[in-house]
Amino acid sequence: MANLKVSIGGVEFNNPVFVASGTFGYGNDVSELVDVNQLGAIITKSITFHPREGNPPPRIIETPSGMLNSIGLANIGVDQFIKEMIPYYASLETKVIVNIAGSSMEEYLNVLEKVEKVGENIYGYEINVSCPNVEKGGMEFGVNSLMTRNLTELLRKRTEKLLIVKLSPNVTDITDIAKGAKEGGADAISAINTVIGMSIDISSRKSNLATKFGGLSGPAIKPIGIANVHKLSSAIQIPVIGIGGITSAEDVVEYLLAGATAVQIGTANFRDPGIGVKIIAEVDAYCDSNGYYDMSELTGALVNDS
Amino acid sequence: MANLKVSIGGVEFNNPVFVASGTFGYGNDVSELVDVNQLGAIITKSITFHPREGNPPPRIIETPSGMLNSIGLANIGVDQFIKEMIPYYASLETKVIVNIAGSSMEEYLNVLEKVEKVGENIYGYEINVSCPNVEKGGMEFGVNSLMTRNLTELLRKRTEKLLIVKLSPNVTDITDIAKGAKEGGADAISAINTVIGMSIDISSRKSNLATKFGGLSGPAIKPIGIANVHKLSSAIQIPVIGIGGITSAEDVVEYLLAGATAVQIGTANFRDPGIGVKIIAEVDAYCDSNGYYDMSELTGALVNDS
Amino acid sequence: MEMLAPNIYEELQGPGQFINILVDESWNIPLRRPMSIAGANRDQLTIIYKVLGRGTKRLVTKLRGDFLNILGPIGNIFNQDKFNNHHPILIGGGIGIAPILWLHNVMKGGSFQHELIIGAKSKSDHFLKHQPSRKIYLTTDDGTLGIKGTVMRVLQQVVNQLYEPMIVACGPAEMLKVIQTFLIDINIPGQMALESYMACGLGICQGCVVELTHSHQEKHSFGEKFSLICRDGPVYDISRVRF
Amino acid sequence: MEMLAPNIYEELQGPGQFINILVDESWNIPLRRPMSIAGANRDQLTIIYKVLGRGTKRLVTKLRGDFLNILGPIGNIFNQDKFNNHHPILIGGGIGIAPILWLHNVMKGGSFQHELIIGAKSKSDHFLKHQPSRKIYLTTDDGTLGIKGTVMRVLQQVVNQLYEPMIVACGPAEMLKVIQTFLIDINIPGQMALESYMACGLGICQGCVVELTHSHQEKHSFGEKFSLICRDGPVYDISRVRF
Ligand SMILES: Cc1cc2nc3c(=O)[nH]c(=O)nc-3n(C[C@H](O)[C@H](O)[C@H](O)COP(=O)(O)OP(=O)(O)OC[C@H]3O[C@@H](n4cnc5c(N)ncnc54)[C@H](O)[C@@H]3O)c2cc1C
Ligand SMILES: Cc1cc2nc3c(=O)[nH]c(=O)nc-3n(C[C@H](O)[C@H](O)[C@H](O)COP(=O)(O)OP(=O)(O)OC[C@H]3O[C@@H](n4cnc5c(N)ncnc54)[C@H](O)[C@@H]3O)c2cc1C
Ligand SMILES: Cc1cc2nc3c(=O)[nH]c(=O)nc-3n(C[C@H](O)[C@H](O)[C@H](O)COP(=O)(O)O)c2cc1C
Ligand SMILES: Cc1cc2nc3c(=O)[nH]c(=O)nc-3n(C[C@H](O)[C@H](O)[C@H](O)COP(=O)(O)O)c2cc1C
Ligand code: FES
Ligand code: FES
Repeated sequence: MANLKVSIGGVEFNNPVFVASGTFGYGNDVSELVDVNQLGAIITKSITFHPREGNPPPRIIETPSGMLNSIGLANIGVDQFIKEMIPYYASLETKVIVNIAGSSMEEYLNVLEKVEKVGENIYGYEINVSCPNVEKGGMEFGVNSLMTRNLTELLRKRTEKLLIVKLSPNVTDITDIAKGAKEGGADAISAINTVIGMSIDISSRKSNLATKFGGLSGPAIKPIGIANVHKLSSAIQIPVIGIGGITSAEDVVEYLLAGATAVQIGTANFRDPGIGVKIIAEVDAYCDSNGYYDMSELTGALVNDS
Repeated sequence: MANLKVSIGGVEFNNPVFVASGTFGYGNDVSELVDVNQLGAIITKSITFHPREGNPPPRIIETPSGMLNSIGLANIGVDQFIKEMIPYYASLETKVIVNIAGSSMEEYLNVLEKVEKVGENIYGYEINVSCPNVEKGGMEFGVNSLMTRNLTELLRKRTEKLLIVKLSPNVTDITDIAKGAKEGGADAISAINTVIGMSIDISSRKSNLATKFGGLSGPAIKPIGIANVHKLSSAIQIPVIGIGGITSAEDVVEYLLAGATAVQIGTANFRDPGIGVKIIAEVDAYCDSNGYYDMSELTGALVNDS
Repeated sequence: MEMLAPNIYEELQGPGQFINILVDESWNIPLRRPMSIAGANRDQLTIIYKVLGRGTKRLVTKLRGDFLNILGPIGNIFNQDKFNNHHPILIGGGIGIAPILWLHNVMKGGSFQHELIIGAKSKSDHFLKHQPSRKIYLTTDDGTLGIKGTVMRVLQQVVNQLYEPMIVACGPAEMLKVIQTFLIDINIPGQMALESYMACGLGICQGCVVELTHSHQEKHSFGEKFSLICRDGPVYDISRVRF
Repeated sequence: MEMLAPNIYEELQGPGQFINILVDESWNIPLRRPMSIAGANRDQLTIIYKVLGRGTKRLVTKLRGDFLNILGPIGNIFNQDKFNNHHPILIGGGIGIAPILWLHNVMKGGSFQHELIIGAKSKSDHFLKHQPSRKIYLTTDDGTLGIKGTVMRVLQQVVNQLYEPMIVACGPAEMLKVIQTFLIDINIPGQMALESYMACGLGICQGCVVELTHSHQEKHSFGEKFSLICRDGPVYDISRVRF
C-alpha cells in the first residue's frame, strides 16, 4: 500500500484521482452505481449564478478516440445547487470542489460568496475561465493573463479555501495565463479544459453540434494535456492538476511524471462512471509493483537526459 | 464523373487532394509504389537553406488515433534539393509546391530565390511559419500576425507563383495570423500544422521523443483541423487548404464543407502511401452518387440553420 | 440479439426502457450505444437493432457467448395507466420498433385491446405478418408488404374508427413529428419514446436533451426548457416535445 | 506466423529484410509494425514475434486465412560477400532472432561454416536445441536452458578459437551495444540489424533514424549524421552505429 495522499494548497486529498467538472454531474446521479467516497475529490459541474438551460441539441458527437460537446454550461444555478446539493455533500466523505463559471467578474464573485456562506464539505473552488466575458465583448477570461489575474485576485480576497484556476489549451502561451492566475493568488492550476473542435455530418451538411464549434475531449487530447501540464509545472511553482484523456492508471502515472500533483478524469466517466474508483486501486497496485511509496516520488519525476 | 478541378490563386489543380509536407518525402521515395501523377499536388518536405540533420531519435511515437513527431525539419537543403529533385519534378505531371522553412526572414527568402531561378513544374511555395525565429529570440513567426505579414510581404515581392502560408493551430486566434498573411499578399492559407503534444514512457520515465515535445497529427486532430478551417474560411476571403487527420473521401468532403478549397493528406500516408490516389477516386464516386458536379458546390456548403 | 442480464432483469420496469452498450472495449468507438429493450424473458433481454454505422457494425461481430458491457435498465416507461379509458394504437417505425413490440407483447399477454402499426422502407425490414384482422398493420414505403405508404396512412384510417384512441409511438424524428402535428390537430393524446445521441445514459453528461414545449423542471434535468432523454425520458407526452 | 505473399517473395533479397504490417485496419493502432522476415519458402514468408504491447497483441488475434495488409520487402540485407575470408558468428537475442535464424538456415543450406548463438531470458523463449557440437549455442539469463548468462559469455569463448571471425548480430539495443564495445576493443569486424520505431518503413516520415559515428550521406537519408534504418538499414557495419 503506497501512500496515495496528495496535498494541494494545504488541503489533503486521499488520493490524486478526481472527477472532472461536467463529467460527473453533481455526483449524486451515479452515487447508487459508484462508491463516490473513494474518489480523491469531486469537482462539480460548473455553477453559474442563474440556472442555465445550455445549448440546443445536438450537444455531443463522437470523434476519433474522443468526443465533442457543446453542453453550454447547463446547470441548476447556485441557489438550487445550495438547496439540493450542499446537504448531499455534507453526507459524503469525499472532498468536494465547486467549479464556478460566469460571464462577468461579478457573477463569479456572487456564486463564490453564496457557496462560501453555506459550504459544508466544500474544500475549494475551481474557476472555469473558458467562458466568454460579456464585459470585454465576449473575449474569454482564460485567453488573457491580466484578466485571469484580476479575476483570481478578486476571488482570493473572499475565500481562504482552495482556489484553483482551470485553464484552456486554446491559447498561444498557457504559462502566461497561469502566471496571471498565480499572481492573483491561485493555489493551483488545473489543465486542460477541452480543445476547440468541430465536425460535420456530410449527408445533412450540418455541423454535428447545434452550436457549430464544441470542445474536444477524451484520449485523442491526452498528448495535448500532457504537454500543457509539463509546460505549466516547469513554469510555475504551484501544483498542477492534470486533465485530458485519462482512462487508466498508466495515464494517471504519465500525468504525474509530467508534473501533475493530482488528476481529473473526464470523458472516461461516460463509458464507465466507476472508472475513477477502479483507477485508484490500480494506481496503488502500480506503485506497489514498481516500488513507489508516495505520490510525491512520481510528481515531476520525468527523466531528462537530453 | 464530377469536375474535380480546383483553382487556387489562378493555378488549376486536377483535384483537391494534395499530400502534406513531411509526410511524402519529396515524392520520389514512393513513386514506384504510387502513381503520384494522379495527386492534385505534392507539397515537398520543408526545405531550409542548409541541410538539416533533424532531431535525435526517438522521433515518433503512436498516440490514440494519431502520432507525435519531432523530426525537426530534417532535409537535404535547398542546393541538393535543386540538384536532385527539380529534374525529377520536371518529369512529373502533378504540380509541385515547395514547402519552405527558415529561422530568419533571410533564410526563407534565400531558399525561395534559389528555387525561383530553376523551378520547372514548381507552381508555388508553402511557407511553414511554425519554425522558431532566431531573430526574435525563438518566437515562432506563426504565432504573431505582424511577423507573418512581414515575412509574406517580403516573399511576395520575389515571386509571382502561388504563395501559401501554412498556419499552426497552437495560437489563441488563428484568424488574426491569417489576416497578417493575407495582408502580406498570400494567395491561400493552409491549416493546420501539428498540435503541440507530449507523451511519456512510464517505465523509463522519459519522454517518448528525444525533444520532449512533438507535433500531434492523425485522426485525433481532425475536429481541430475542421474547426480551424471553418474559422479561417469564414474570416478571410482567400482559399483555405484543409489539413489534419484526413483518411477517407468522407473526410475530404467534410473539410470542403467546412470551407476548404483543397486538402492535404498527412499521417495517413504512413499507413498507406497510395491513400491519396484511392481517395481521389472515392471523392469522384461520392460526388457522382450524391449529385455534386463540381468541387465548388462543396466548398463552404455547410448548412447553417442555427 | 439476446443477452443474459439477470441484474438488469431484476430492476426492469417495462417497455420504454433501454440499455447502454459498450460495443467496443477499446476507444476505437468512444461512446456507448443506447438500444431499447425489445423483450425480456426470465434473465434474458432482447434487443432489435439496425446496422447503421460503426457502432452497430461492431455489434454484429459479437458472437454467442461473448460478454457485453451494458448499463441498464435506463429511463422511464410507457405509462400504461393512462390507457385505462383509452384504446391504444401502437406505432413503430424504423429503428423505433423495439419498445413498441415489447409493449405489444405485454399487452397481448394481458389481453388488452390495441392496434399495432409498424412501418418500414421495404419488406425485408419487417418480421411480423400483416394481419389486419388481428389488428396488426404493416406498411412499406415501396408497397412490397402490407399497405403501401407510411404509418400515417393506417393511422388516419383506424383513428376514426376507435373510441377514445391514444397513440404510443416510437421511431424516426420525422415520423414522430408528423404524428404529433396530426394528433394535436385532432386533439388526441399520446406518448412517444425519443432517441438522441447519448454519451452516458446516466444524467452526467447532459448531452441527450430534447426541447419541451411547456417549461417545467423534470426530476433529473438541469433546466426547464431542455429535458434529459436518458433519465426523464425516453417516454414523453406527445404534446410536450418541440421538434 | 506464416503468410502467403507472392509479390513480396519475388522481390526478396535476403536475410535482414523486413515487412511492415498494418495490424489493425482501424486507427485504433495507428502505425504499422515492422517485423523481420525469419524465413521464406516459395510464396510463403515466416515471421517470429514476441507479444509486447498493443500491436503484437492484435497480431496474435489473426486467424489462419485472414488477410493481412503488409508492405515489403523493406531494407537492406546482411552482406554475405564480406563473409568470404571470415568465419561468421551469428548472434540473436530477444526479438532479434528472426533475421539471424533466416541467415542461419540460408548458410546451413549452402553448407557455410558458422556459429550460432541465441540468447533469451528463459527456456520457454527458445525453440532450437542447445547443440554445441553442431555449433548452436543457446543461453538463458536464468540458466534453465543451455549456458547460463548472456550471449557475451559464449561469444567471448568462441571468438578466440576462430580464425578471422566476423559477427552478425540482431537483438535489443543494450545487447548490440555491449557486443559493439567488445568487438571494437579486440578489433573484430561485424554487421548488425537495428530496430527503431517506424511510421512508414518507406523513407517518407524520417522517423526511424540511428546516429552514425562517421558522417557520410547514405542513399536515402536526408542528413549525414542520422541514417534511415528503414531504407539505408536495418543492417549496418557494427563500428558505424552510435548508441
Ligand atoms: C433511447 C434509445 C433507444 C434506441 N433504441 C434502438 C433500438 O432499439 N434499435 C436500434 O436499431 N436503434 C436504437 N437506437 C438508436 C441507436 O442507438 C443508434 O442507431 C446507434 O447508436 C447508431 O450507432 P452506429 O454507430 O451504428 O451509427 P453512427 O455511426 O453513430 O451513425 C450512423 C448514422 O446513423 C444515424 N444515427 C446515429 N445515432 C442515431 C440515433 N440515435 N437515432 C437515429 N439515427 C441515428 C447517424 O446520424 C448517422 O447517419 C436507440 C437510441 C436511443 C437514444
Ligand atoms: C526492422 C525491424 C524488425 C523487427 N523485427 C521483429 C521481429 O522479427 N520480431 C519481433 O518480435 N519484433 C520485431 N521488431 C520489433 C517490433 O516491431 C516491435 O516489437 C513491435 O512493434 C511492438 O509493437 P507493440 O504494439 O506490441 O508494442 P508497443 O505497445 O509499441 O510497445 C510495447 C513495449 O515494447 C517496446 N517496443 C516497441 N517497439 C519496439 C522495438 N521496435 N524494439 C524494441 N522494443 C520495442 C516499447 O518500448 C514498449 O515498452 C522489429 C522492429 C524493426 C524496426
Ligand atoms: C460533456 C462535457 C461537459 C463538460 N462540462 C464542463 C464544465 O461544465 N466545466 C468545466 O470546467 N469543464 C467541463 N468539461 C471539461 C472537462 O472537465 C475536462 O476538462 C475535459 O473534458 C478534458 O478531460 P477528458 O479528456 O478526460 O474529458 C466538460 C467536458 C465534457 C466532455
Ligand atoms: C512525421 C511528420 C513530419 C512533418 N513534417 C512537416 C514539415 O516538414 N513541414 C510542414 O510544414 N509540416 C510538416 N508536418 C505536418 C503535416 O504536413 C500536417 O500539417 C500535419 O501532420 C497534420 O495533418 P495529418 O493529421 O493529416 O498528419 C509533418 C507531419 C508529420 C506527421
Ligand atoms: S446521455 Fe448523458 S445525460 Fe443523458
Ligand atoms: S520509418 Fe519512415 S522513414 Fe523510416
